[in-house]
Amino acid sequence: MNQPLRILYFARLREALGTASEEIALPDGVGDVDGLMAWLAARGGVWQAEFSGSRPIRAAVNQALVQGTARIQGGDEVAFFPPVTGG
Amino acid sequence: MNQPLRILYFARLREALGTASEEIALPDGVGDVDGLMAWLAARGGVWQAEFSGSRPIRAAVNQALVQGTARIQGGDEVAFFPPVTGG
Amino acid sequence: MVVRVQTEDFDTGAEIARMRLMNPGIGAVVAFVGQVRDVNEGSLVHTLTLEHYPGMTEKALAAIIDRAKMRWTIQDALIIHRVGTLQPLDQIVLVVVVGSHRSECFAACEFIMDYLKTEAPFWKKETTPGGARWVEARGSDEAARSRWEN
Amino acid sequence: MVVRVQTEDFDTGAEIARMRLMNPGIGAVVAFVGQVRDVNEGSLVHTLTLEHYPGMTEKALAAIIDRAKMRWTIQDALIIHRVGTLQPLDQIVLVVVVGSHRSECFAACEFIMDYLKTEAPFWKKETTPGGARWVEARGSDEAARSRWEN
Repeated sequence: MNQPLRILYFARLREALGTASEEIALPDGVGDVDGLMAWLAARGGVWQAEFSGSRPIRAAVNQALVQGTARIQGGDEVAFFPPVTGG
Repeated sequence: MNQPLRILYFARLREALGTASEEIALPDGVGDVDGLMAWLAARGGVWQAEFSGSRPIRAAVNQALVQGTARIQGGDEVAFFPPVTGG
Repeated sequence: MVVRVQTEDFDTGAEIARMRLMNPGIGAVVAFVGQVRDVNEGSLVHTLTLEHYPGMTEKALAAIIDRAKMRWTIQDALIIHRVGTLQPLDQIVLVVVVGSHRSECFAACEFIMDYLKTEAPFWKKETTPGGARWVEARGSDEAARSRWEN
Repeated sequence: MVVRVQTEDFDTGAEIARMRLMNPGIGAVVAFVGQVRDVNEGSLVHTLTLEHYPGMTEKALAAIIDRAKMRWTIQDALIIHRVGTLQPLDQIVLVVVVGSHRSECFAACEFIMDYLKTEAPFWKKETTPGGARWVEARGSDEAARSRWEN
């Protein structure tokens, strides 16, 4: 089961990262959303700025809002975005 | 100031009394809504049935909802009606 | 503020649009529409006839809006209420409240309806297969209004 | 239940009429319309662009209606939300709730808006004379939603 992880970025986060989506292999040792955020922050630069916890970020796994402790695995669609502002 | 009292009846009450409105001289000794209702009940028959207190009645003086203790005088417009059911 | 009591139908979409476009600084519009049900208390309804107290009814509706405006931060409000003989699925009443804060608009619109139901002089008579009957006031409407008296 | 996310405008009057006429046994319709303000946080607004998360947004809106239906006795609910670039006074969102009890319709409609504002993935970016800026989430929306968690 080496399916890739699909990661989506929205709104201000998408603009800051310059990326709307990417597909990666599930990194070794990453089992939940918090782990993936730490792994993304380790890329440094804007990734560090956005994912180090200083700015509020929401996460969804397979299109459902989740907490940082939510498990992730290959094949999942994980999305990161700022707090929502619809309506 | 011998202006007449104008009395209006609405809805079920109008139908029961067979009267939509009347003008009368302010009866001797009648100074408030409760007094007028007692005077109307004393007419007997349907008047007694409607104004003796067994059925709920609301009153307005000069187009404002009032309690039975509201004062009335010649020239006033007094209305009696069942609890309202609009909307 | 607009208060209208009329026999003619009204255009809900046009009234809502007019209220919001007249107030370009606000973001929230809450509307209530009441319609004639096809069945009431177990009986088919053929017609519903609404009677009112000309003069007092309009004053009562304006006073209810005034009270809502004193209590909540809203921009404007409208009430249109029909009288005369209606059919099932006809519109009876429209209340529209516009403002900057949706929670205040929701509260004011519900407040207006609760007071309209218990203080505005309208009376309903319906015809059913069993004949004509005056609609009785409901204790639940009185209870809804009394919630606001704190 | 109807949930639509679309770039086109919507006809509020027609949507309200369809919801009430499809439900002849109900008497109450509560609607919320959100519009683009001409001024937001002190700046003139030239345009407002709404982004969403296709797929998740629709699911989130449907889940919010499901939750409202479990909590209140309502007959049906509709949400239409626009995305793309809007102008001041454009309609953004429409929520319509129909039911037999107006207090339940008011509560359900407000509940849907409070959850939509805090859980449905939409994001607003506005252009003003000072440039483009992402609209920040407001604590008041979070507070409005948390009222329902009792």
